[in-house]
Amino acid sequence: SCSTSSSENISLSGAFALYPLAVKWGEEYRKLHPDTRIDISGGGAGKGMADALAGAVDLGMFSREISPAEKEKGVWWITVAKDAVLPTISASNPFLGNLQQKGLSSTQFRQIFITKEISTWGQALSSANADKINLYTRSDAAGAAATWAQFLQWDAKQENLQGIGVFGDPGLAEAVSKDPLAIGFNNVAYVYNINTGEKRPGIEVIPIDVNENGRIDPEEDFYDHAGSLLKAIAGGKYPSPPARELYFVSDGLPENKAVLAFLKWILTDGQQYVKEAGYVPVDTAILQSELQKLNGK
Amino acid sequence: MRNRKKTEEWFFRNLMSAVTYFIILILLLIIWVVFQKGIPALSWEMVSQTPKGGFYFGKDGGLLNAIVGSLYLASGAASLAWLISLPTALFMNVYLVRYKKFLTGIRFLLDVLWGIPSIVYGAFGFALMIFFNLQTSLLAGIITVSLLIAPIMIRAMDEVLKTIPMGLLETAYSLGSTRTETAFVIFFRQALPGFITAFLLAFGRGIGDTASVLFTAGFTDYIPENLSQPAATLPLSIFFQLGSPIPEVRERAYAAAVILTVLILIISLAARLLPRNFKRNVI
Amino acid sequence: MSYNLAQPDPVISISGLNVRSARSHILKNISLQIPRNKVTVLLGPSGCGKTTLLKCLNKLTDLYSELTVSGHVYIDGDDIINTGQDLSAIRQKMGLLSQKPYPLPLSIFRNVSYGLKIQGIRDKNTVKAKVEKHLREAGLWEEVKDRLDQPASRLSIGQQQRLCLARGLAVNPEIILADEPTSALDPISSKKIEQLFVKLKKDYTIVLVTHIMQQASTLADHIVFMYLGEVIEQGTREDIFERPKSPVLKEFLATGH
Amino acid sequence: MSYNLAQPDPVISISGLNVRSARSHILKNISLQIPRNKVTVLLGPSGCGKTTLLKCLNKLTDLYSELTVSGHVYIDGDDIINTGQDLSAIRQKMGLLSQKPYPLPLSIFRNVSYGLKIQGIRDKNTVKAKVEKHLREAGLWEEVKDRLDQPASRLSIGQQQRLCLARGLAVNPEIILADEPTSALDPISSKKIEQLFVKLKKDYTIVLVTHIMQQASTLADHIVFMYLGEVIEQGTREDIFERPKSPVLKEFLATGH
Amino acid sequence: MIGRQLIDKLSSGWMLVCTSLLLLLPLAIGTGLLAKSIPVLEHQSFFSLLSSAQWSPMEEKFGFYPFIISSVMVTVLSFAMAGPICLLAAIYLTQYARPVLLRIMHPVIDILAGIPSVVYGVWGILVIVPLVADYIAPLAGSQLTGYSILAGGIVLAVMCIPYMLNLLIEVFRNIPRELNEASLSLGATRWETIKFVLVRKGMTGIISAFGLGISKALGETIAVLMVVGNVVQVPGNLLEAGYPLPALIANNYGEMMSIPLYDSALMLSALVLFLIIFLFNSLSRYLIYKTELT
Ligand SMILES: Nc1ncnc2c1ncn2[C@@H]1O[C@H](COP(=O)(O)OP(=O)(O)OP(=O)(O)O)[C@@H](O)[C@H]1O
Ligand SMILES: Nc1ncnc2c1ncn2[C@@H]1O[C@H](COP(=O)(O)OP(=O)(O)OP(=O)(O)O)[C@@H](O)[C@H]1O
Ligand SMILES: [Mg+2]
Ligand SMILES: [Mg+2]
Ligand SMILES: O=P([O-])([O-])[O-]
Repeated sequence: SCSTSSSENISLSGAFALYPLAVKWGEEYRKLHPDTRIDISGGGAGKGMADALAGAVDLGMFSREISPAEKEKGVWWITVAKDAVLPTISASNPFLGNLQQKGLSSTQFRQIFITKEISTWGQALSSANADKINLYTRSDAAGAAATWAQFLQWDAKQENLQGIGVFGDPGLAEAVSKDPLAIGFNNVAYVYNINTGEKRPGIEVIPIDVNENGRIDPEEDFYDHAGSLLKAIAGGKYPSPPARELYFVSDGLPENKAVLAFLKWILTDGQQYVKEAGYVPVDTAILQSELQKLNGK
Repeated sequence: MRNRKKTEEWFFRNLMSAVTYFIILILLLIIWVVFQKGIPALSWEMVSQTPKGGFYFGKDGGLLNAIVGSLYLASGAASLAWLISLPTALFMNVYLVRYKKFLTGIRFLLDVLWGIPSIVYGAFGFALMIFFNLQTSLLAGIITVSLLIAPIMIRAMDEVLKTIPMGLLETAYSLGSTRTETAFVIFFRQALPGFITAFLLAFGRGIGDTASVLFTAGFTDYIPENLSQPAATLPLSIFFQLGSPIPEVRERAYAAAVILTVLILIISLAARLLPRNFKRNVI
Repeated sequence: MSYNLAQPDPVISISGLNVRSARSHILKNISLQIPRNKVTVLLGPSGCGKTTLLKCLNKLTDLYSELTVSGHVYIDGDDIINTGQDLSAIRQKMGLLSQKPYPLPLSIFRNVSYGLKIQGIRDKNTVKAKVEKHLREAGLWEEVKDRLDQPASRLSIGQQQRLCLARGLAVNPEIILADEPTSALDPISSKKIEQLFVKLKKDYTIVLVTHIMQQASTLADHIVFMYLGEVIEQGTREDIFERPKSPVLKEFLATGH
Repeated sequence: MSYNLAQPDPVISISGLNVRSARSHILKNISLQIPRNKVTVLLGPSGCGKTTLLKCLNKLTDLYSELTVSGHVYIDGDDIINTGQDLSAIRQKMGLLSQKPYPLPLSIFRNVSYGLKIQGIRDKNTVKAKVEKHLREAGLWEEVKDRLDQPASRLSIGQQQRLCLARGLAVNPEIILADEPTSALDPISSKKIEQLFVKLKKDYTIVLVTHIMQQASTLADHIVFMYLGEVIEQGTREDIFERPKSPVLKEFLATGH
Repeated sequence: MIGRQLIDKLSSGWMLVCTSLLLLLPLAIGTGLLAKSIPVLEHQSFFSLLSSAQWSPMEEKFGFYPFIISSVMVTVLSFAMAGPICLLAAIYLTQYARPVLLRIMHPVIDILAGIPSVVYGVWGILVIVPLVADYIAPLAGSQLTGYSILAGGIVLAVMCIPYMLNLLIEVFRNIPRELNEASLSLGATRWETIKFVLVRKGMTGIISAFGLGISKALGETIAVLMVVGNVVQVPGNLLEAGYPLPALIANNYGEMMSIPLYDSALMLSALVLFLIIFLFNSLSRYLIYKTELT
């Protein structure tokens, strides 16, 4: 299928979310295989998918759930990294303490983001406060938004999320941190500085009340530091969704040996660079099954 | 009577100057925001190196790929657009002068093309690429951007050619010139300064456009070595780095904006100053 | 009105020429013979169609979509109005000196050599010699010989007018069409151009439009008086100035300077 | 050169007027008196600065940022060059008829009524009467009375020239500045305008630029001869035409018609 | 001699080809977009696509009404701000100001026309959105986020200024100075001359410049979408969020082009935009034609 590329040439295109990580992988891989040229270009997840299916590139970088229509076209995919979406508020939110104690459950989030049954902070926290909740979402079609919607309601899509649409992750983070009454959601890397593990200034996380008992139990409390959060994601204590997988896609199993070798390296040695990019490495169990896929199983 | 007139004149004169300075103020404010955010992140490394691994995590490297890519793309597109625009504009003003209605129609279509958003050109270019089985490449970007700027160029050239007096056309013909000679020797020379301005302004427009190259030229860390490789551009580099989670990387986006602004400034000054050297013979 | 000049071999022969615009009939059924190697002067009040008639001789009316031209104009026997032929060759036969001078956007030298280039004459020395010759003919050589490479646009209007004449002569025309060549000029420059015409008339057929009676009477061999798009009267200088027939012409002459 | 016309009450008095552009000195230290209710003719070769001088009288030089003007121009005693005063009132005193007619982008009627509107005259009947009166004065009424609402740009050049004159008369000026008003006109139209000037000269002060000697000699009470930005000679018709002193003027007159 | 004729034929051919190519471009873009819109047109009638307000692409329900209305609102608003401002400034710069100011203005205008729209978007978020949220919204008595039609309109107005101003300056510069002289010498003040003569003379140019400015505003994408709020709703007032057509395309095209019906719907929205621009240009041509007659 990838007849257009020579065996020593690998081309990728697609989601900007994966571009920096792919560049890093490409560079590290070339240190080991200097005769391989890796062309990586951005353009968006759909572009990556379209290019991959048209055979214009070897691999598409893909950052959202693959839709049934896309699956019908016979796309092949492989998980290369994980990410998680976190509900966020401003650090100057007046109810911050209360929120961190009680957390919000997925039902409550649904009532806030989808049905709008909850529209004031009082309703969310069972108090009399009448301050409105300022709701923000992503305007650009985003994996984060789709995953967040799926977490709130299994069949919901990005288009079901209400609120002001802001372009891009940083835009959303900025809008939320500036507005004390805001609520939004962000990918991990936009909430935590991965190098230090600290939260970025101005932004806070609303802990998810997974067992819906109305408070945050110790085992639900891992948001202080990126390290503990990533562990919780990898260990499944943080629910999935809103944790999600990032893929490379292609038009059927790649035939090009160089591409297969590159993918294999990503799934093994390549995983050490994932954290640096602000993503979560794939769990060992999944890695194993993905490696199987490379062998055509 | 006199008094009312004076008051009116005074009022409007001050209103107009206030509005003008207000515009200048806003414009300077924008430029200031860009520079103030961009200068701190600007360094020699930014303009002299391509991104190294981890550049997008705030590590070493520069924007050379985007600077060179932008220059390649804009000069390629401006040249290609020139090849289409020049004959068209001359054709309109030498061959079609007597078909006023037809000319009105052409100018109408040009205005329509002018108004089509660049993202639609981008989508159209992408569809063409798929159709001709082209890959994301410098060439595809050049073609798309040239389609986008050709109407701008033609319009600017047309404005210049329109002002050439009928008498010059009559003179050329009465000396026995063919239409080609009239177009390329006489009209071309007369309008050359205007053409240069049109070229450079279209070049500036091409270098600043994001949406049309997003799907056609791609984005890559390499400097393209031939037309079939993808190329990065400054606007896309700005767009893309602004989406980074890492604040230092977002700072660099502003540095890229400063570089772009300076490039455009150079082009603009050239567009206004260069033609003077070609004004010698213009009647 | 359809009176024909007894002329054995007219260069230009016009018959039944009509020019119409959407709202008016500019030239009405003109029939006329222009004699060879003579000066024919077109006379008539402003707006009577003199410039339009000149443009028909050259078929420059092509450029104006709002004008419809019908009838016949024979140049040396070829009907240029109804031809599919190469007009650029026919236009080379005629030098046009327009009401306002239009120098080409080139240097003084190249303005004159332009016509030679078109004719395919490229030999440097020939070109140089010819440029000098025609500039001398136009009485401009002394004034510009030291600055031939300067833009023609820097010349004064009078000089431009003479440059355009030299340029027209350089294509080696048979006919010179001159449309009020002195209207924008001061008396000194006017005089120079008039003297030139006297000299040129030996070798060229000249059609001259002018408002200045004195110019007409100095230069004309044959005078055509037009009024509201029609040729009212034509004849020799004496016919027109001393024995005018129609009342309009009489009035026109009475008020003329 | 600083010879003063013995004139009890000049309308315009110019002293030490200089106009410079970046590269040249266009008017050089001009001092001049324009007598009341007389026709003053400015004579001189093309490019000598006549038009520029006229523009100074009106301070239209304001519009040309490339020109620097210094010196004094007194209109009825007010120095307009160095005034902070309301120029529009002073300009209303002077009707300008420019070398090429520029009709306003309005209908024929509104071109003439424009000045009235500016003066605040709005009464329909008054305006109508005045428009008719001035169009008659300019000899245009008969030709346009049926199409007053048509755009002025559709008139022929000669008609436009007369329209501009009517427009200028309508503001009730004291002074008329006319810059070669007949250069584009046929003898009949020229004659009409000349006759009009003869009539107007009773009530108005007229400053006229012309290249036509005969016009100058018919109309002028006072003639000013300019050369390369300087006033070389001035005097009555007889002084200039019959007793010219400077060699340049003699040569100029010798070649003139 | 034969050579000259041959060259003439060849170059005429080349010119004709280029001109036809360009004239075919709108047609090609139009039919290209139409061809790609066919799936969604088969799925839902054109009329219901235009008039429906429900936008649920994943449920395959497409309604463009809110987007069209938002586009119109943002465009009209930005034009209402930028149009008069540019006109006044162009007059000032050409008629009153010293030439130096105009000479400084040109590079400034070029820079602003060349700055990518992302940068305007960032500027809008930094300056305009807070301005609307903190100062303008409270005036209207509401507590809002600032992401609104108003913010979009303001940013768009600023972006249109360089284009319109540039064209308008040219219009006024090309009016012969003698016309100015004629009016002034009749005793009109500068302002009367401008009001009665120059604006009238330049009317076709002004309409044309406004037309191009509005086209530009209609089609502008990134900067607007960064500040306009992107809520699929018919905005009740200027302080509410809206979602213009170009933003719809830009937000989703790169991400969703691999889902056929979604892709088709986005292409249809581009087609609708194209049609609006086409109609709009026809209107401005008609106005020009009308003013040329008088
Ligand atoms: N392109 C045109 N469209 C419509 N009418 C025209 C056109 N050209 C000339 N006319 C009209 O034809 C008539 C004759 O014009 P022409 O220029 O031939 O006059 P003319 O005799 O040369 O006058 P003048 O002495 O003023 O130059 C005029 O009434 C003019 O308005
Ligand atoms: N705005 C200007 N900038 C620079 N030079 C100018 C300007 N206006 C006029 N001049 C120059 O000043 C000189 C006098 O020009 P002016 O128009 O007054 O001449 P004129 O006597 O009216 O000539 P003509 O009889 O040809 O109309 C000319 O050399 C001209 O080139
Ligand atoms: Mg004529
Ligand atoms: Mg003059
Ligand atoms: O698709 P995103 O990674 O930008 O949420």
